[in-house]
Amino acid sequence: PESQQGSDQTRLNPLNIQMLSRNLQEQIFQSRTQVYVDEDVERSIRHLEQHELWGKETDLLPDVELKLPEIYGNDIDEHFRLLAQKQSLPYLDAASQLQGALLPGMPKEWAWEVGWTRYGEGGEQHRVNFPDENAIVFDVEVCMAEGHCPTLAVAVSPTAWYSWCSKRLVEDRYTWSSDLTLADLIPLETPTNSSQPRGGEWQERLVVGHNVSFDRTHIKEQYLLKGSKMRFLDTMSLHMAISGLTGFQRSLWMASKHGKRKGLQEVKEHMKRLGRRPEGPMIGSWEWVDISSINNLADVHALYVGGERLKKEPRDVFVKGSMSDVRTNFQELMRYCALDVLATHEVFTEQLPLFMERCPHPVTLAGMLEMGVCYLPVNQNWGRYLEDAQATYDELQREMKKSLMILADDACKLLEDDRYKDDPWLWDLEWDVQDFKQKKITVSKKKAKLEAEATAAANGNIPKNWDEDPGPPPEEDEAGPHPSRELLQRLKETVSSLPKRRQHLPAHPSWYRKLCVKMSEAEDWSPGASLISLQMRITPKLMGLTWDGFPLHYTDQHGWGYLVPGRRDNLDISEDSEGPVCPYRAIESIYKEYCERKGKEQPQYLDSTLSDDLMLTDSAVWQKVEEVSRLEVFDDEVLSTEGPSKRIKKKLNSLSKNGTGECPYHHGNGPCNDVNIAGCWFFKLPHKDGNENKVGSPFSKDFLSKMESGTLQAGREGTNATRALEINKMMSFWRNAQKRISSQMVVWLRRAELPRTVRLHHDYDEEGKYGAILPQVIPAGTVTRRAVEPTWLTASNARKDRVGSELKAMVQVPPGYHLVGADVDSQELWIAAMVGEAHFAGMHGCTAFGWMTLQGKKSQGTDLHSRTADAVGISREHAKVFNYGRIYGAGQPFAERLLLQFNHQLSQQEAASKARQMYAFTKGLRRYHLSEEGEWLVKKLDVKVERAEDGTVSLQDLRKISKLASQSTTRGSKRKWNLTGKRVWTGGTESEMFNKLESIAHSEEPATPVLGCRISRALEPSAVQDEFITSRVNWVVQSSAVDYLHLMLVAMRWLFEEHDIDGRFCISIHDEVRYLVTSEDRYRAALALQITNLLTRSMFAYKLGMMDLPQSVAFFSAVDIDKCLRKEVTMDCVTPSNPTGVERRYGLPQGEALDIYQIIEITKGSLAKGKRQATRLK
Amino acid sequence: YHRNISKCITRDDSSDETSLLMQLCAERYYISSEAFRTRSCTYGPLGTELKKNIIEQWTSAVRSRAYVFGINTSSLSRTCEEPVMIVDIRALNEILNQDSFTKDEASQKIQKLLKDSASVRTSLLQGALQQYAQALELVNRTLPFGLAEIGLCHHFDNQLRHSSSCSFEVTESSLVWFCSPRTSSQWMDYWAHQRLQWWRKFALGPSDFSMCNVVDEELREGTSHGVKILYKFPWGSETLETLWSLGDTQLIKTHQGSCINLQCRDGRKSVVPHVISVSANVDQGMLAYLFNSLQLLKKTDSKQKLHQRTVLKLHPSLTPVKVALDMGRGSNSELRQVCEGLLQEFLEVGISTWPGYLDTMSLSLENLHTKYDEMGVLFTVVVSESTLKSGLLLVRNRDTTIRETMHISEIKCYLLKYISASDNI
Amino acid sequence: YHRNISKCITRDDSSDETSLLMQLCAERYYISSEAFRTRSCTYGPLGTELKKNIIEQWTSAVRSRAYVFGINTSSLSRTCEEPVMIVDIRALNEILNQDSFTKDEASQKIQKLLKDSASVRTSLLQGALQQYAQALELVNRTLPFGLAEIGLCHHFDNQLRHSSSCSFEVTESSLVWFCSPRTSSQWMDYWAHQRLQWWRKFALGPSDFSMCNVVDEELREGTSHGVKILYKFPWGSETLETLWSLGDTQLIKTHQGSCINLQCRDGRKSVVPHVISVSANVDQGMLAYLFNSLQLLKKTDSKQKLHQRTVLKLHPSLTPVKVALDMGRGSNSELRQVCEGLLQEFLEVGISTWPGYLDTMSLSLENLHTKYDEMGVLFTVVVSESTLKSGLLLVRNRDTTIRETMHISEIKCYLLKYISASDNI
Repeated sequence: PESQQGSDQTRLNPLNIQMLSRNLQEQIFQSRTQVYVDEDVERSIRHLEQHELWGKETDLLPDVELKLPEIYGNDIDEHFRLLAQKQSLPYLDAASQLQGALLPGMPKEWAWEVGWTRYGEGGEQHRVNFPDENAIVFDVEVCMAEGHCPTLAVAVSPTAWYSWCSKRLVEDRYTWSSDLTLADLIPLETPTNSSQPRGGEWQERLVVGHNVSFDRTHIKEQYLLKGSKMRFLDTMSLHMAISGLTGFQRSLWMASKHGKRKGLQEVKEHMKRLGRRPEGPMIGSWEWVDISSINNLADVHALYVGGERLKKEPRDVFVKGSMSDVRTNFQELMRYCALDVLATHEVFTEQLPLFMERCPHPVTLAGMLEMGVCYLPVNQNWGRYLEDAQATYDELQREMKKSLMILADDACKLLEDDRYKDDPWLWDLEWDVQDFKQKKITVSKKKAKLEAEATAAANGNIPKNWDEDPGPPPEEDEAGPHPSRELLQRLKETVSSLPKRRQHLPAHPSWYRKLCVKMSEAEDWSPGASLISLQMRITPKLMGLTWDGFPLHYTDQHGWGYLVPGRRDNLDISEDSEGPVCPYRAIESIYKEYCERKGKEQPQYLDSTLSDDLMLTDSAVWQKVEEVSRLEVFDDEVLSTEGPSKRIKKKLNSLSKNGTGECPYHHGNGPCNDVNIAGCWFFKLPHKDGNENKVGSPFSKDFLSKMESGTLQAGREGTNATRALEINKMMSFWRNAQKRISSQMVVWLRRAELPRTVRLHHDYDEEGKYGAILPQVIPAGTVTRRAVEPTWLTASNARKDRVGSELKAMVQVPPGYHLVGADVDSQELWIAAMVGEAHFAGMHGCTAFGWMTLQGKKSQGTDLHSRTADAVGISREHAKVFNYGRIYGAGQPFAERLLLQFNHQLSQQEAASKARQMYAFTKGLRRYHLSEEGEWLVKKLDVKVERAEDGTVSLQDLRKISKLASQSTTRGSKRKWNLTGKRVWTGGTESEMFNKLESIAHSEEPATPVLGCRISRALEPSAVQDEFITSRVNWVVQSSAVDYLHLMLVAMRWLFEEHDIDGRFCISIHDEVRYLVTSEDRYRAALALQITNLLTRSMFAYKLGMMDLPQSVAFFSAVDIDKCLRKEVTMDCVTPSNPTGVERRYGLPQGEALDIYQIIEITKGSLAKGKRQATRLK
Repeated sequence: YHRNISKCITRDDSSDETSLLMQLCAERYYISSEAFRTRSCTYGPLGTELKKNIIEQWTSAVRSRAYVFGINTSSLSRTCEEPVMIVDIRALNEILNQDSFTKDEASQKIQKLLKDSASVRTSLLQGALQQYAQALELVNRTLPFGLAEIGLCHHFDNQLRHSSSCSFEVTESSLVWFCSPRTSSQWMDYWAHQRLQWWRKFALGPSDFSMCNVVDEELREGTSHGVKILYKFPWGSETLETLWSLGDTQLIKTHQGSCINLQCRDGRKSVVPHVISVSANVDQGMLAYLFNSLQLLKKTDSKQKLHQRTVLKLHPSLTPVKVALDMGRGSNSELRQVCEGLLQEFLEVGISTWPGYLDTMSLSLENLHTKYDEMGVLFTVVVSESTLKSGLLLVRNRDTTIRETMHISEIKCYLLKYISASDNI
Repeated sequence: YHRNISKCITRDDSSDETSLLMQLCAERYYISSEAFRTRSCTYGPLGTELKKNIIEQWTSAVRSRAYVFGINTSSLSRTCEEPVMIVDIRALNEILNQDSFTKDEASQKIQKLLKDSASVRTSLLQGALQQYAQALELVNRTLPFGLAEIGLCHHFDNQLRHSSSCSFEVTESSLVWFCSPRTSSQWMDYWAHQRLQWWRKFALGPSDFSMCNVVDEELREGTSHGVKILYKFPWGSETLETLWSLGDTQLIKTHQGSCINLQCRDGRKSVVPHVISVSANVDQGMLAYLFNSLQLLKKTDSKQKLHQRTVLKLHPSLTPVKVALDMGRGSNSELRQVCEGLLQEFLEVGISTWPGYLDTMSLSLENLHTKYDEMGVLFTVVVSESTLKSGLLLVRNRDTTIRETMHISEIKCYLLKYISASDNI
């Protein structure tokens, strides 16, 4: 920051937003400049004043002077078109070859031969190194039982069929190595034993497949560090872009297509909800079902091609069968695989023109091709990580189980003298024991007795004095059979009088028996109550958990709650009743003890910790929103007379009323007097989704804060419920992710397969391992065309209390390389704001929402999250969740629920009013344009309505009209008036944005504003009418974010090629991109990334009609240059399985995070190679 | 540790738990009461067995890696670095009594005598370092490998210097690990983790065992990193085991700097290995397990009186006595014969058994259980008159206190399975 | 024994066998060559394991009677009867360096220092006698019972007095048996018989172990009878184990004559028990077994040349390495994985295994077998390329030298069964 005045480069727009430095604006927008209309400016200022944002002081950023690479074409849009066309041209050529091709006939007989075989017209077989073709359709099959190694594959090009067999298929061996090498994989470009293409140059080639990212992970060349030029087109992704379904639609689709599948329940609920709506069609449109399908090849094929349905049954052999099953059915399975290839080709032929029509901008295709070649470098630390995480997990698991088993053992003691009857927790367990069963001894008792007497006589002849030292055994005794052994042997024979099947721990109480493994049954039998787990109903009782001093109790009808002693109205009844009787005296005494203790210490109030599922990535929030919104009444809820919160209130009231007595001294969620426990009232534990819900386990993570604050605690000595819970929390990540993570397919490269840069680097370690994981990214896996992948794209960042959460940091560069990448700052907020601004006054910062995004400062409390936090009185972190949720389309009920979850002391009413307040302040209030009918009624009935500038009326007025209208019409006619036309949001900071988003969503052909990609056919209004609005509104923003990513990928590829930067695309996790770059080129790559962001943002502005860009968003706030994948370059990723951090454990130093000014200083603002770059200061 | 215990016992605020355990150990044949007084490692039968079990578990844990070899080195060291020596007092007295010597002469003679004498070792490290050259041949210069040893060492209490009890014996378990300098920090982490896990594996309350890094000030010369495994005793945390990353300094020093003979192969390079020393005080560890497994349970009887049940819940693999064999009333000689038969059967398969039936001054069953619980006996098998008829025994489990009926032909297998399976938890 | 060996080695007529064995022991990691020089109990990995196995067998044999308890006593004794003491040389030097002291003063100070110091034990008997009182309570004054201990003792070589190596360490195994005076001579016979049988059980040539009565002159005070178990080494017979019938003298002396506290029940009478001490030198015993199991076989190869095959045919229960795991040629990394898997499997069930596959400088199969024969390795398992295809292994038996084909899934059980069954022979 040099001066606050700025230089001649500094420019401000009329709303005092700092724009791009003059030189940059001129280079990018050429001669175009932004035109400001006075009226718009005034309107904006008024709006900002209304939200107390006008006139706030703003800091100036230093200007950026940078010579950009030349912009091709007339404008930036044309520039990007040209780049993308150039990049995708060879692939598009290949694609159209495939599309137009008439495929040769499929061979009748497949070759049982290791490696590739090419089939001539007549089915003649030739061994080839690989299919040397520019375009193929390709499918790989893997025998799951044998790990990741590909088993067989089929490819077809316009000229020939090819098949491939694995060595492991053709040769039968006892064991195969579990470590895969390149030689085990399918070559597509290089001969055996070579990792170089013929002639030393990679060719641009195209592979088409359905879910082709899976096939890609089995292709040899894809694991090479310096990527080949092969690209992949995924027919599943194409399908998603053309006709994809949202998650909810998928289940509806399945239900409607396949009848009684699992989605049916949801359909019913959906219909019920729709049916409740006062107007509108009983069932929304179902047309979309016929123009779409779920993602699997068979259904996609049926949709685009039709005809006979694809048979998928042979696939089971690969999933469930062994290698020998595959061998037995070889010809059939080959044919199955080939038929899939054929089907994929047919689908592709249909899809390609549709896709080109619906996503016309060349950047989309180029971006998707790039997304298809993700690459994650790993080294020997990967194996170490897996071991560490699993070991730590096992250890914690053992610790927890052990402590629970000890509790179960200890509880058995209560069996003595029936002491369990006085235990406040365990009185209602099943304490019955079994008698030890023996067969009736049918052998004559006399005989046995005689025998016994005989022995007694034999031994009893010599009266022994047991106190006497008998001396050593005589020698003959030592040799011959010992009398005691004989006796023992005889006694052992009585085993015949026992039943064949032994009883299972007959003397133990029934509840304990159920926790033990039967000894004869299990191979890995272990003693004690080894089946116990935290989630069991018995566990809280064994621990003796109390809630504010009251013992926990479980009932089937209400779930977990607690018993409050002092009730007297049901004491008499219970005495006659059968079953266990509550030891209310004991409960009284433990509560008394608790009160005595509490007299000394005040419970501390702890701010509730942010619940897990809300701290995850943006996409996780969206998922949550999508879930919640299914349960919500749609945005017209305001029209119904009672909101959901009111309904809940009613329910609550009724709950407390149907009891006979109230507890005089304790207030909580109850009492539930339908639970009749002698001497006690039953109160339910509070639930995060509202108190009418049952609590299934007091160990769900929502109760962690209650444990920490001491509200919920263990009542028995020596048990540490908090520790059990902590352990449970620590294990959560690995428990869910272990299977996915440890089944990641890693291929290790041999020394010769690594580039010279790595081999000759002084950090290169002979003993080390270098390899890669190819994440199976579906480039457009959701209806918004976002990429989908289950492990890496959803991985959370390292957390101190999560075993294995250092996952991402295990992506580590080989010697001589760096990861260069950045997060797009507030990507979705900015896109949403831009859309709103373009609609409102066409200038940056003209809406309050936009202004806050651009200019808001945490320090002044003017950024979005702080404002929300202030307005509602919650923490900024919490506000963030609300804000994202809202922008993703979540309604008030979502906010209400969240509020309650954050603070359990809030009442339902308070939460509702806070939520209402928040929505009024942000999204604004609904106002209505009257329909013709409505206008007519107003005139006819002469209703006084207040109209806003734009002629809208409020809800109250609408109700008034509706009431008058119904009164005035003759009874019986029951005419329904359709009063409203367009609905709009008004008065909130985000109203303009939502109005624009909704108008796009409602338009005939919704398309993204920048690249003009159309929404899936299954969501177009013509197919769904007014359904799935939340998804559609959300689609506008998220799909634009995907456009953003595609633009970046295209620009980066251009800059890398143009300026000879040695690197490759690595991965993009939503708003984050990472490149793997040789260390030498890392700063130039960083600069390229900054320029990419500048151009991408400018493209957005340009396409939304603004010839300028605010300086604050022009560049990444920081570009990370690092040796592993992590959120911040300074994070040490300490977790329970990595207690010493990545720096000490894996020798990974902190990376650099550079802003644009630092990068310009290092690179002198030049992308050119070779020039001696300024040595890094410091 | 004796120091601490005595501190603890004599202190007014000595915790109940400590004195209770000490009393129990003495009464129940773990550690003789004298041992506390004289600070010697004198254990009773149960203590000896417990220690043996701990050592066995240590050995099998440490030896579970391919290249770990047991060694046995002399408890005397000929290098004169240690402060305590073994001296032939007859020779010493001869010098002192020789009137013809002047003081200086006597002094010189004594010095010479001392020079020829051996000193007692204070750790096992030196012995292992000396064995390095031989072991190198054994593994054909391949890294990593380890030398494991368990043996007596003498420790010194500098606070008590000049008192008669300045030195005391300790059984140490030591693993000296030789690895490539490249991987030494990884190995350090590995062993630290392994060792902590090992200690916790047999604990009733694993969280009382913890690990901490040695602060820089405490690092010895040439040591780059140190980790301690601690146990939280009632009087505070004490070190059970120490891991040092020693670099190559000590090794080179031991072998008088002849680096080339010390070199190992590491890939294509030759390196002098780094040394990691992992050494535990077994006596201290035994005490930690005793404290850790002491469980005091309150119970109220039917008359609402409060009783305390004391159980030594030692891990089934560690507990010295797995089974106690007792007789109910009845035909003495026959019952006794059954007991003897069972005892032999158990001993043959290595189930350590307490011959309670030999004690003719029979206790009530309740008192018997109290006694066995305090001894940490896992199962009590009672042979009674009905055993003679039907072959059925009553088997009481220490942990659940439940008495199960079992047939005499199945008891041995049950016990074996129970003990070996309890390792899996 | 060191003395004898060195005697033997330096003697001109030293038998071939002795030097051969000594060389073999040093080369094959039993006893380090240095140990012979310094006379310390320093064993290599195989020696350590062999000693451990001998001790285990001793323990299980001795403990097979009901009332035998293991104990652990201090290796230092506070009674000043032993001639070698542990002295803090810092304190000693302080006295000597104090110029102000006269010689007498210094002498007095030194005497005082010595009085406070502890001496090292020369046998385990004293410790057991001290534990008697406690043990009495344990068995509720019932006879007979025994206290067993294994531990380090210091022995003296009076011939070498005043030399630097007058004392050396020895591991002793000791059983002290308390029985009624009435039965003591029977018990003496019993134990003598038992012990000889035990030694012979593990021998290749049992007749080399013999027994003789101690002549009266050698009997110590209070000792009524003594028996020695001898082994015929190449240089002559040496004592491995000694049994003394000690009467009650030593016991009473140890407990300062308080007879009543010492009394036990014997029938209706109360008696002071008689003591039988059974104590063996484990190091000597180990050497005896090494000599005993060394087998020299002549064989002629195809070219009619005479070779000598040297095999250490240690008893399967005693031999330190039961299995060696090696790889044939082929895909290294995969074979290695198989070896590692097998190694873990073996170690888990306690089969001590030699990881031959780790040695990358592979020997020819013949040389490998020579090496393993000399190490006494019972089986050699070779994992080869064909294992990967069919799961079949080659298993070579040391004693028959026959190579058998076995499936990988059955090898573990086979080995376990073989080893445990060999106890019954």
